[in-house]
Amino acid sequence: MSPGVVEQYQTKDFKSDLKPIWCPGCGDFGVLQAMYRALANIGRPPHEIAFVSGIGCSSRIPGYTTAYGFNSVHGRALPIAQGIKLANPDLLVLVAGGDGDGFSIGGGHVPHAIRRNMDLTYVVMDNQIYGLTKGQLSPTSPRGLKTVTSELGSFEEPVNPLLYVLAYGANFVAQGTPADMTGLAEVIEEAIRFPGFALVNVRSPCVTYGEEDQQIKAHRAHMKPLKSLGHNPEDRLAAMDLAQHYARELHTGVFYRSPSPPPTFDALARERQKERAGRGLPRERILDMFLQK
Amino acid sequence: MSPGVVEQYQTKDFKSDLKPIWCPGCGDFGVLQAMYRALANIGRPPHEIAFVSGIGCSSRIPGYTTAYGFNSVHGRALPIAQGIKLANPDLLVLVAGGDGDGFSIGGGHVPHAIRRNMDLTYVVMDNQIYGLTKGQLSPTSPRGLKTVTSELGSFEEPVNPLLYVLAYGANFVAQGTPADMTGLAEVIEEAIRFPGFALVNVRSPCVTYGEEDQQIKAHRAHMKPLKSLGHNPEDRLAAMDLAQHYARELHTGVFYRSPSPPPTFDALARERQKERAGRGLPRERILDMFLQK
Amino acid sequence: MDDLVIGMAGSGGDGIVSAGESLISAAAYEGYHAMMTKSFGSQVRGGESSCRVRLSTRRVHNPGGNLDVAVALNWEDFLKFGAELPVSGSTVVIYESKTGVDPSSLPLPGVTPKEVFAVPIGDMARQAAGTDKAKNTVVLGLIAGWFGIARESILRGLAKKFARKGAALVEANERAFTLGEKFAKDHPLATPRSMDKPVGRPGAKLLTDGNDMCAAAAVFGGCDFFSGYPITPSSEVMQFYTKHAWEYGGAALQCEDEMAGIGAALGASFAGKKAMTATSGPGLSLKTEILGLASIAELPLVVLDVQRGGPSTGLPTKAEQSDLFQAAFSAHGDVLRPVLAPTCVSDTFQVTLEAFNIAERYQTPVLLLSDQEVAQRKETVDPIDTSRFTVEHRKVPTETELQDYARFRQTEDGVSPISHPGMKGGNYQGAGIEHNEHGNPTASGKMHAAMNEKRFRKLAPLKRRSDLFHIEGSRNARLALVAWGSVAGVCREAAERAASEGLDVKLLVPWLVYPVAEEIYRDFFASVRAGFVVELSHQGQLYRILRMFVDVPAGVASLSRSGANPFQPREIVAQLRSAAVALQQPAVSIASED
Amino acid sequence: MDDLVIGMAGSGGDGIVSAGESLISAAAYEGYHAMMTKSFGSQVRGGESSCRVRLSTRRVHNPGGNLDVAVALNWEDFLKFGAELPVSGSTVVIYESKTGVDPSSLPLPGVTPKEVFAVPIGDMARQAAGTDKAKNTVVLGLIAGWFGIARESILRGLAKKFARKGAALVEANERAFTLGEKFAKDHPLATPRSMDKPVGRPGAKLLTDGNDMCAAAAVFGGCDFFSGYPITPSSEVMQFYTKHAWEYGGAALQCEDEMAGIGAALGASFAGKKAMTATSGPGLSLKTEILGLASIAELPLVVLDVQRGGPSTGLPTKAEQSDLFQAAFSAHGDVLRPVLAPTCVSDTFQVTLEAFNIAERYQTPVLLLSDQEVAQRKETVDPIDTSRFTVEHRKVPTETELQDYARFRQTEDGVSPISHPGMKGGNYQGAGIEHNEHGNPTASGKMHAAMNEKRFRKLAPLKRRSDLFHIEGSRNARLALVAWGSVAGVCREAAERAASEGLDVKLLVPWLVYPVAEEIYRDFFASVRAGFVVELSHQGQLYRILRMFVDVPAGVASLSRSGANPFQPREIVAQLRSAAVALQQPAVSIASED
Ligand SMILES: Cc1ncc(C[n+]2csc(CCOP(=O)(O)OP(=O)(O)O)c2C)c(N)n1
Ligand SMILES: Cc1ncc(C[n+]2csc(CCOP(=O)(O)OP(=O)(O)O)c2C)c(N)n1
Ligand code: SF4
Ligand code: SF4
Ligand SMILES: [Mg+2]
Ligand SMILES: [Mg+2]
Repeated sequence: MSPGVVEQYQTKDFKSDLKPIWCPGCGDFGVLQAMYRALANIGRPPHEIAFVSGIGCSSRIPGYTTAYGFNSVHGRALPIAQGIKLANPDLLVLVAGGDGDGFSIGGGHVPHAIRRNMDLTYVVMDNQIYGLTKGQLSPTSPRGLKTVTSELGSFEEPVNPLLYVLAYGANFVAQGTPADMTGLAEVIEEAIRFPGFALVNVRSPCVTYGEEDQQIKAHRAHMKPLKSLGHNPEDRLAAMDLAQHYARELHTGVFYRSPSPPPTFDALARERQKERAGRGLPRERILDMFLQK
Repeated sequence: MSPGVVEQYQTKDFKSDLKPIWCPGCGDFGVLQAMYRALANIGRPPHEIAFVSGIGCSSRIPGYTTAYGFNSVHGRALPIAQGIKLANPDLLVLVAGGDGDGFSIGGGHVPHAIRRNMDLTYVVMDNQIYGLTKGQLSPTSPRGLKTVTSELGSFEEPVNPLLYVLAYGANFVAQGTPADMTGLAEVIEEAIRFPGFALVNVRSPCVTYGEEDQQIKAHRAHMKPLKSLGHNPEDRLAAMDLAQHYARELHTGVFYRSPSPPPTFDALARERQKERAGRGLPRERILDMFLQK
Repeated sequence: MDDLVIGMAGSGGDGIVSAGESLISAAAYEGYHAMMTKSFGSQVRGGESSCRVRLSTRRVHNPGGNLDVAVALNWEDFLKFGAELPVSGSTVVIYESKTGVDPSSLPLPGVTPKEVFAVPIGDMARQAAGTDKAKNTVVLGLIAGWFGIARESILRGLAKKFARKGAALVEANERAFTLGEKFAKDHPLATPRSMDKPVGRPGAKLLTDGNDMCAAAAVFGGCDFFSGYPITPSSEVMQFYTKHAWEYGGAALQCEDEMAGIGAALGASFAGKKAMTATSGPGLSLKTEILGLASIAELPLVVLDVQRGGPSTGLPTKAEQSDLFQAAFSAHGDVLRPVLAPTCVSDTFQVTLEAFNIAERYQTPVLLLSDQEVAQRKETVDPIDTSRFTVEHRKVPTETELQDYARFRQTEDGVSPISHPGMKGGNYQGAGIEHNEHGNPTASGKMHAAMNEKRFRKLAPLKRRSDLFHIEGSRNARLALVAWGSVAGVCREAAERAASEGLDVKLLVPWLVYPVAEEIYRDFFASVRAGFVVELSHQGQLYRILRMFVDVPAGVASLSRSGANPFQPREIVAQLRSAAVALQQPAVSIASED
Repeated sequence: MDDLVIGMAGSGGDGIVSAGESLISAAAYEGYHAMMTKSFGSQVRGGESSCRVRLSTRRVHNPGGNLDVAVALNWEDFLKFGAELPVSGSTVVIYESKTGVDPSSLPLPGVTPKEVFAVPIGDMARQAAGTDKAKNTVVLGLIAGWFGIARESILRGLAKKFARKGAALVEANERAFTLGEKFAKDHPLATPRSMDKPVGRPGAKLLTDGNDMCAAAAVFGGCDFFSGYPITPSSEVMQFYTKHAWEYGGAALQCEDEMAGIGAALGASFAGKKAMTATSGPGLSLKTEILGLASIAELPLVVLDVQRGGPSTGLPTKAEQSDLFQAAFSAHGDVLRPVLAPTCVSDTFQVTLEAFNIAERYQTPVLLLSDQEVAQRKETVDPIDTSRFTVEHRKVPTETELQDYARFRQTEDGVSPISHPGMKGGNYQGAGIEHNEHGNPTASGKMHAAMNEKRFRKLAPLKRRSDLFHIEGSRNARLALVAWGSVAGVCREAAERAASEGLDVKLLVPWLVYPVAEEIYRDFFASVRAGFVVELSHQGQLYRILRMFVDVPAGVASLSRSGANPFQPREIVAQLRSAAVALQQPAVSIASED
């Protein structure tokens, strides 16, 4: 916020009347709090915000804010959000959901959202499990995990969301945990301010189906702020190197922030609209283009 | 082939009666030839091979072989192939298709096929365009390209398939071009022999809608065999570094080959079958599990 | 008393469902016929939860109508279930006295239950076991005490359940149970009600839910491959397979999405294995394209859709019968895809087996259309003699046929012997593209017409499978009910009651819901002047589908409504009664009614 | 002669389609009514290709029946098109003499054309222009010469077409044309046939295909957002939008798959813009889930499905009308989704506009069901007075309504004012989950029933939109035809011919295909004793859908067959004739016929 401007919004302005129905202790409560804080700092009025999600426990988050929300279908939040942003680039567009929503059923949309690079902020609540459907394997579940769909232990390597999105060319990639609320609110705010597609992977504990080492307590004990490691967030290769440790370490903070973010799709679209304005036939006379001369 | 074993198969044994309906000069002819050669060297009889593809010009390839073919639907070749392999691990399972089929509509399946790591060989005929549907943008089309769906130039960065699959953790990644038939046949053969998921990206020219620098002639002039660059194919990071140049350079040969391939999903499944055999109730008495005792 | 319906509700932590499980297990062991349905709010944990348990000495076809016994651990949660837990004047209401509600002013508008007990359930739990968690055990004691059910078996069950957690817990729960029982003894019912003893021998009944039954039936039917993506209320089938498939040399795969789920299953079928996938509405929508591929590629495949409330995400935890249009018609192009629907846990066994047999025999995807109620309710099932069922396998080409093999050969019955990779000489091209007899692509209109005709012709015999239809009641009845899926059980009871009232009624329940077996319906409707096609969907989808192919008598109407608004036998009897009265009027008035 | 149907076929490189384009452009410019359809094999390049051009001095409704003129550059390719290029005894056959076929033994089993010309087309092309590539220009010369059509305009068109490539090429083509013309003059027809002159003034006609017309109509209707995924035969709509959207401040997006294609469009609609996506069958299958989301979230959206042969990948380049079930019913849950179908290039304008208007007015997805023939055939269109059409916009909440806004408020007509992000006070939760009036999730059966009812009720007025139906012929006719989509044009001509033969026939063509407008059909069928619902699909899908809601007279049958087997007016006339004869029989025989 530029100096001299009065801070207009408080967290309560972004809090809806709906009472969250997450399990008591669920990490998503913390993500919601961090989101309120970030939005208050950003200072855009709720009605200028569109908040899109898929389906999952985590995907309920838009309803707990006063923004325009769209709790859509499983895995399709990113395409819907891109449609919103391209239709009205003036809006602040947020996207959120779970690890299953984003990296399993919705995983095919991620590389394209990144290479298109619209100015969106995507917050993944990565609890390494399917919460809403009661505890099945998620794509980030560790190898060998026993769940209701892998009672004998899973055979698959987990996906590494941080490494993926860096390989996809994402220009802003961060990670947080509700165990560090201040840090989490900060990275979300920074992601929102970042001009272009920004991803925040939040290790948000599922207290009901999650593993012990993925609970707040363990996070608090083990998290490693990237800042304290002297990581340079403008170095993509270094970021990818750190990202390799996704499964074993809990790094928090900004992995990568492009020092010179390329133009966004929505900005380019705007330019093209300006450039092409009035070049076609007026709508009422559009059929004239088919006249045989 | 172990010494002393008589080579039983010739390329013609893998050639079907169907005449390819690709445009004269299409790069896919070369891929087909290379496939015949590789299969003849491998020496598995055609009826033990299942060859799955999606939809696209390139996806017609199974029909031109004598293997069991499945020209399925757009983007779903990988899931179908995994079902085949898991159902009958004795089969040699090949998958092929285009850049659109594999990295656009089917892109969501790639990371999961890789982390599951079944013993499949996936050959992508990457012509950086949609051939069959007559020349629209593909996910690997270079930024700014003008096509029927981007007459004013595209806004998107292309995907980098080589970098992606390396980040996904693929254990065998190679690239080829029909401009170098011997090399292409070699990498396909090596990919088939590799125990685990193996990807060969073939820069297969579309003579009808493709760009000039993506034609055989240009390939011949510009391709750089990785071997000649002294690249160590057992170094994943080096491979990723080289892969960064996908859009500008035409590297051929093996980018990465894991020195110690992990067990495949199909092998693990077999082990589990052995271990669990007979542990359940016989099929005829399965309902006894519901008896209230 | 030979029939008892108990409904209970509380908050997530109250263990209401767990109490229901204990009750039904005990009852089943003792030889009662029983059924239990659960219903939850949208929360994963916490929030409201409820269950209904119906016990009877005779077979039960549905969860029953109004409650005989209502248990409310708190009123707010209880009331959220509305028509799912209907209280009437003859209900015995038991509730937590801590709620502070006066027995004379229960929050049940328009209903004054005959007997009401405010019980300090929480206090008793803490007193007996030192924890609120024992509230559900107190409730079990109350029920056993008042209605004389399954005392020993409940206690045995509790002992088993808590054994792993130590003797202290077992004893604490025994104390809680006893305290509840004692309360009941100390406060006897004004009109004593006690359940009759069951007939069968103890331990002979099966107890399970529709999803597990379906998975087990698939194993019986030779299914060796499952792949899918989790979705409520079908995930249990995947959970069963990921655990058990290996024991039979099969395999199971949790996929990244629904396209992959059905895709891998189709691949397994192509490879020669019997395969299935399972989903609910949103997943079925995503599987549509590959379902069409399975039809044109003529590959056997069973697709289970456990219906929930729609459209879209809708009401994920509630039953509805609104996916029938989708099941029958969701494919581009001309496709005929058999749709089978079980009506209860018990017949889920046979219907699932039929699905596999039909898939294999006709080389077609089959939609197995279950619903949340059938899939997730627990039911006692009388032992099934599996030896009377045949397991069918696809027709593979003979050695001679392999000499000159054409995968899609035009045969008389439209079924062409099918090879699979590994079979020498059977090599062919499977394709979603229209093809000739060898599987090679064609753009010929003539070939397309011939292949469409073949794909429809081969399924024609299905329409004569009268064994896939249950018809009850007098052959010449003028009144009729038609019902499918979980609603069939309600109609079965309604038809019985109506008949016992002297109404001239018959009932048709199809397992084969699509294609429409024209002649079977024509025959059934021949005598019918009035009646209802009863469905839990806003549109009444079966009624519409029947009209497509059959001249449904003008007096037969659609009786349908949205999901989560369950039917009760008594209201259907009432409808039949009015219809019967209308039939007494001069014929003209009926004709002009339509 | 006032009507001429020319069919031509050759190999990919022969430029057959290009010749057709030149011919129809010239004819259109001169003021003829004209129509051109193309058909190809499966190859992208090479392989067989063909086109049919029909010219007339009166409006033409379909590509015509048997060819008046057949041009075969080689027989193998020509024959591949079978019923698409039907030759009869009165056809003038022109073919490349190099094929070595003797005029007296053409490979046309059972047909002996009246006039046959073996022409050294290739030789003439090389002689005139030095290249085989001018073969198509020779053909143009032959046609202009023999049938006296559009000589000047063709030459003008050729000049324009080749101008960029240099004067030499223009001259070469002029020579080729003249050589062809001369050949015709030197070998006059036995029965001279020459086209009458057209009436209208030159240069007043539009010429385009259905896809471009649809895209232009969408622009006219205010559509500012397109997103989709390429698929034959719909990609041209995306191609139009990715080029032109920007000129109107709109945007277009080629997405990664069909889910993203419809998802982004739905997002744009949520953001307040008019949006559309386009696809064909396989893509529609994948869009199913989000179509359901659009219905429950009550968001306007136009989804174009250009039907091709199915199922699955099917016959991607051929017309069929087999996606109707899919269009109407492919959603889980209870959903009512309007389906509109244009019947020709010309009415594609109005039907597309209606689709947008209905989507906006009722806040619903609308399926615009075109087909390969309408979408890809070129047609002359008389100038359209666009000022007589209204462009509708969604009803947004007033300032007062925003004071106490509820997005899904239960209003009398079921339509609730809709806000969008950016509108202060309109903030709400859109959801695929069942919701209350504010958009908040609910699991209540009561609320679910109320919302289902609302979503159906709001669309009820559609069924009274008689302006979306075309009824022709005498009101009390006993014979009837019903047809939709591209087949409607064939039936229109058939009905006219039958009437001119004295048959008592009427025709109904719906633009609104679903929901079924019961009363309009009831009224139409009131006088009808016999007739046909004519469709290019194996199942006859409209016929079945009508039966769901309307008592279709027993004598009205489904006349349907698989795609790529086009109907001809004359065969439908023949069917009507037999039906008329049957009607003369005693009534009983008709009733028992069904
Ligand atoms: C198309 C579709 N498939 C499956 C589901 C069922 N489903 C709902 S949420 C979910 C996964 C939830 O996991 P995640 O995205 O990690 O969110 P979480 O609940 O853990 O926050 C699944 C499989 C659905 N609603 N729609
Ligand atoms: C579900 C679905 N969407 C779209 C299409 C249309 N389609 C067929 S192939 C293709 C893309 C072809 O491009 P690519 O995969 O790169 O293969 P190529 O033809 O270039 O070899 C498309 C969009 C389809 N057949 N099915
Ligand atoms: S199930 Fe897990 S993710 Fe879902 S609300 Fe409960 S704790 Fe949170
Ligand atoms: S269009 Fe391109 S990719 Fe397709 S066959 Fe022709 S040259 Fe090959
Ligand atoms: Mg999760
Ligand atoms: Mg391509």
